[in-house]
Amino acid sequence: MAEIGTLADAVGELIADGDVVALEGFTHLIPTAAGHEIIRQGRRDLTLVRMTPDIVYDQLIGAGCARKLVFSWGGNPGVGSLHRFRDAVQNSWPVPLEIEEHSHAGMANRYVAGASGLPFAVLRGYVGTDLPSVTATIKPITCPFTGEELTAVPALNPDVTVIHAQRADRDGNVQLWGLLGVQKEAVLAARRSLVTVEEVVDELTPVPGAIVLPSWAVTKVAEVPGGAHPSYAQGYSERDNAYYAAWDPISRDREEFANWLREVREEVPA
Amino acid sequence: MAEIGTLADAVGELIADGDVVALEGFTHLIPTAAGHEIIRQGRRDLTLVRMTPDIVYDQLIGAGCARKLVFSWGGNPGVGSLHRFRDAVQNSWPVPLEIEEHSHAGMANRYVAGASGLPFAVLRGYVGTDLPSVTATIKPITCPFTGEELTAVPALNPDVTVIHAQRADRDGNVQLWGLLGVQKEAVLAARRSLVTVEEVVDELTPVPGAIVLPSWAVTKVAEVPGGAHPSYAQGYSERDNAYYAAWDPISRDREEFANWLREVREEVPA
Amino acid sequence: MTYTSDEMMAVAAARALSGRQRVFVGIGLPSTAANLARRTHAPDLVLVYESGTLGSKPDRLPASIGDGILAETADAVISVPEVFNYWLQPGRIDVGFLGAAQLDRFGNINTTVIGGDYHHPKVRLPGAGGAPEIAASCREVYVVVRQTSRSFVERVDFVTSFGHGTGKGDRERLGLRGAGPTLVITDLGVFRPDPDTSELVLTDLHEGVALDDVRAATGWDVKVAPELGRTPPPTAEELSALRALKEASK
Amino acid sequence: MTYTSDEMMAVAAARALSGRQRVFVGIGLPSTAANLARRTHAPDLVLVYESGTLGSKPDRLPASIGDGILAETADAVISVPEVFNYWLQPGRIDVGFLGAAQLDRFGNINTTVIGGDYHHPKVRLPGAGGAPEIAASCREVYVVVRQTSRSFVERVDFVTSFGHGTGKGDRERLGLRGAGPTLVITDLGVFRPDPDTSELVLTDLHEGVALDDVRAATGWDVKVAPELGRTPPPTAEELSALRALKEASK
Repeated sequence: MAEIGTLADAVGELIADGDVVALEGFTHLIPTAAGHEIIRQGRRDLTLVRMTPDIVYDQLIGAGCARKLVFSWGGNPGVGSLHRFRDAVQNSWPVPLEIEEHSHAGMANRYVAGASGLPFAVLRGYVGTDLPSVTATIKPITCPFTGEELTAVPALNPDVTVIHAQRADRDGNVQLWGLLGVQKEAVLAARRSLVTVEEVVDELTPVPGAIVLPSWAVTKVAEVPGGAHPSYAQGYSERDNAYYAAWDPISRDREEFANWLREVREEVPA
Repeated sequence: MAEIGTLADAVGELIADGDVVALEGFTHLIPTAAGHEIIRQGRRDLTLVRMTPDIVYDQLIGAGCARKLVFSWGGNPGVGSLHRFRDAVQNSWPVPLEIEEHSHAGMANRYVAGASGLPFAVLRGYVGTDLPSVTATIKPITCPFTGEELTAVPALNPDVTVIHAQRADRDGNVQLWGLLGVQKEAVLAARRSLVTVEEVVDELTPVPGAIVLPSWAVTKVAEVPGGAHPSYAQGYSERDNAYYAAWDPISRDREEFANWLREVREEVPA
Repeated sequence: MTYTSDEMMAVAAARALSGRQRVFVGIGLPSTAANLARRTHAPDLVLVYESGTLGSKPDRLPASIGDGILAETADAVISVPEVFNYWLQPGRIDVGFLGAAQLDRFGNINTTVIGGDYHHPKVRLPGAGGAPEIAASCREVYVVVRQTSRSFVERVDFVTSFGHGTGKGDRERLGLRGAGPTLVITDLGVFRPDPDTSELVLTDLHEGVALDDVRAATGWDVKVAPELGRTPPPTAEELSALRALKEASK
Repeated sequence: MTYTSDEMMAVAAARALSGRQRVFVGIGLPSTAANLARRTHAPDLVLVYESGTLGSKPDRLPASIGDGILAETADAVISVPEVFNYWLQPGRIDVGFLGAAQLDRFGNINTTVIGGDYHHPKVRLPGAGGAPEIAASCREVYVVVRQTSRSFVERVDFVTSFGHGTGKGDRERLGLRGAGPTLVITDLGVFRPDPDTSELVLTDLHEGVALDDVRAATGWDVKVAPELGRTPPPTAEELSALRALKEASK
């Protein structure tokens, strides 16, 4: 049964220094508020996992929370580069950032394997690319029936996965809809999970395209309206495209970023 | 783009003697009418594939359409055995029936591999059982990262998959809801596909829990109201439990079955 | 109230479930017992069916694992591949609740063939279904089976679902994660694996059943626990709930 | 009507799509072109986005691959694992429509690092995203890229997505099923792989562009097709559709 509580308590109880943490969300339903709470609580040495690290990961990296990033596409979607990410990779600022780089297909299948209790996944992937030469977690595997060679990637099993969803009921059952990304797999692959939701309701009325994560598959739920801003929650909010654009100049400059960081640290947690 | 036409034309054009054919449906949405049309058209030497062969497969087997059955559970759900299936296995009547036997987890993953364009799937399955000693399509595979031994099963790629769904629109997009079974995977794994539907509508309005198979992923659609009888189509019909019970005495007796078969052969096709 | 031995079995099986256990429910006797438990002392049980429903709350007995009521009352409806890969395989289920055509001294289950050889069986049974992986992956397995000397045998003709193999340690050697069959409930009594040998031992006799009845209906020289328990008969509440469930499903 | 070279590129790219092609659409230039095609001469195009939408029909340019309008107007919304495993990997997509930070003479794509080595790059780019498997699995790949001598290079610094490797036959040797990049559209012209060598050859110049402009913006000694075509300038209809799409997305 998922416990319903505050974001600050949930992050404090679930996420420790050195953990492997996935904040998932494929442009939609990105758990930004939870990321900011991780920054406020000063977590360090995290291995951050995400298919599409964008602004919130740029912020976590710039704040020095991460020692490693496992990912397949890091950028500010529709705008350009992640400058804190670049600064960490190119200049080790504020701390060095190790990277483990995959493709989307590889990352998605790593979560699928993790959710399935398997140690690895098989795909047609990476063939001919330079990725296997820089990423140790890509290996060949031979089909025992046809002899064909394919690619194997190891399961991802984060210590904690954090996602944002539209709703939960008072028992902690979680409902989300619209673009679903890899959130279900990321939650099921994780040892512990936190779901921030737009609202806690009495009953999860059916919604076309919605999936439900039963309460017993989730560790904690926190009600954080707008917790996906600047991304959006379909049916609740619109994507704040201006914020994505505004992030570019902030992240380009260490001092601007420091100012932003100070403000976030002073915010009262949700 | 799926072509919309009659059941008789679709079966005639898509299914040939000797084909590997899957009629899928997990108790819900079983494409029985299509099975009867296969009987009427006198197909022979089919390899029939299905996780849960039940009455319609008993009928196809009794009619002599099949030379092989690939399956994981064959029975009359809630009633008992499939007597035509038993008669074929135990007495080669009316023709010998080869069997390739798996578990549900294995069959489901074989379809998943087929739908994914992979030659095999990996699972934790069959360990300690006698199934690998009688089924050649179960092999060990070693994780290239952990060294752990798991089980591999080859992809299923039927020549034709037939399913029943609630609705299609006039472009041939198919919508189904309720228990989804393995139908999406079975269609995507197949070279050709036929979907019988309760009705063809102008627009597929959203339904909670529904999935849509785009027209370009389906070969043919035929409107066959009640085509899942005696199983059911959620939102359209109820399961005819009496028919399942009534099948038992018919199937126990070769002569009773022959009478049934004569009637089906004389039916006007949908 | 009078009751049948099948009713006693269903009630005893229902009593084995409790709290918020996640139960992977086979159709037939297991489904009857699990639904009875949910309607009596264990309303928070989470029923998972292989047809792809999580948290089904049917108010009558489903006619099959694909009964529409399972989907209509579920917390979530998922595909069949998903139920096996995301929910069963990783060990998220507490109890796998299975039936059996044949069960042996070490809790191995046969639902495939009886007599003859595999290719020329005396009786061809339905086959494995979800059972092999349910028996492998759930934390524990409970088996509900009507007991006769033909169904309760020294060694199954075919191992469809692995129990304790040939005895203690076999599961660990094979890398199976769940504990395997920890409880077998029949129409005569209750069996549990011996902690040292994993052989099924009679631990409880149902009310009104004699030890000799069990011996006669067991195909091996059955061992009896030093402190043999007695299953209390069904209560009036249990019986009426069971009968109401069955009545509603007609 | 006057137009920019970017508009010419978008229009030329849009014209490459037709009928009911299934197009796996990268964000940015490819998405602009695919949506323009759907709004002009190819209304039946099936747009697939890696965020998990099949058959999106947006009436403005999506701001990102996760723009809500892609889900709201789709025939089906599916999970990200599903889009890669069930729809891309088996070869169901006709055209993979990709951008590139760096593209080489044999159509290999780099979106990972430029300069230095991988661990100490001069410029760290976003990385692979879906591109490696899009480039591998689609029947054909079209690349849309602004052409400069820095982006159009003899050999990419890092092969993020495999094109034709070092030349003819490399894809077959690796067992790749799709044909790889068959068309490259830039702001200056159109390139196609030579049927014998798979080297990218200039086959069309956009209206108003000189051959020397292309030579100056190509990092290798570019070959020119014997019959060099001329891309007709954007029509008024194309331009107004393109501008309306962009306007609506503001």
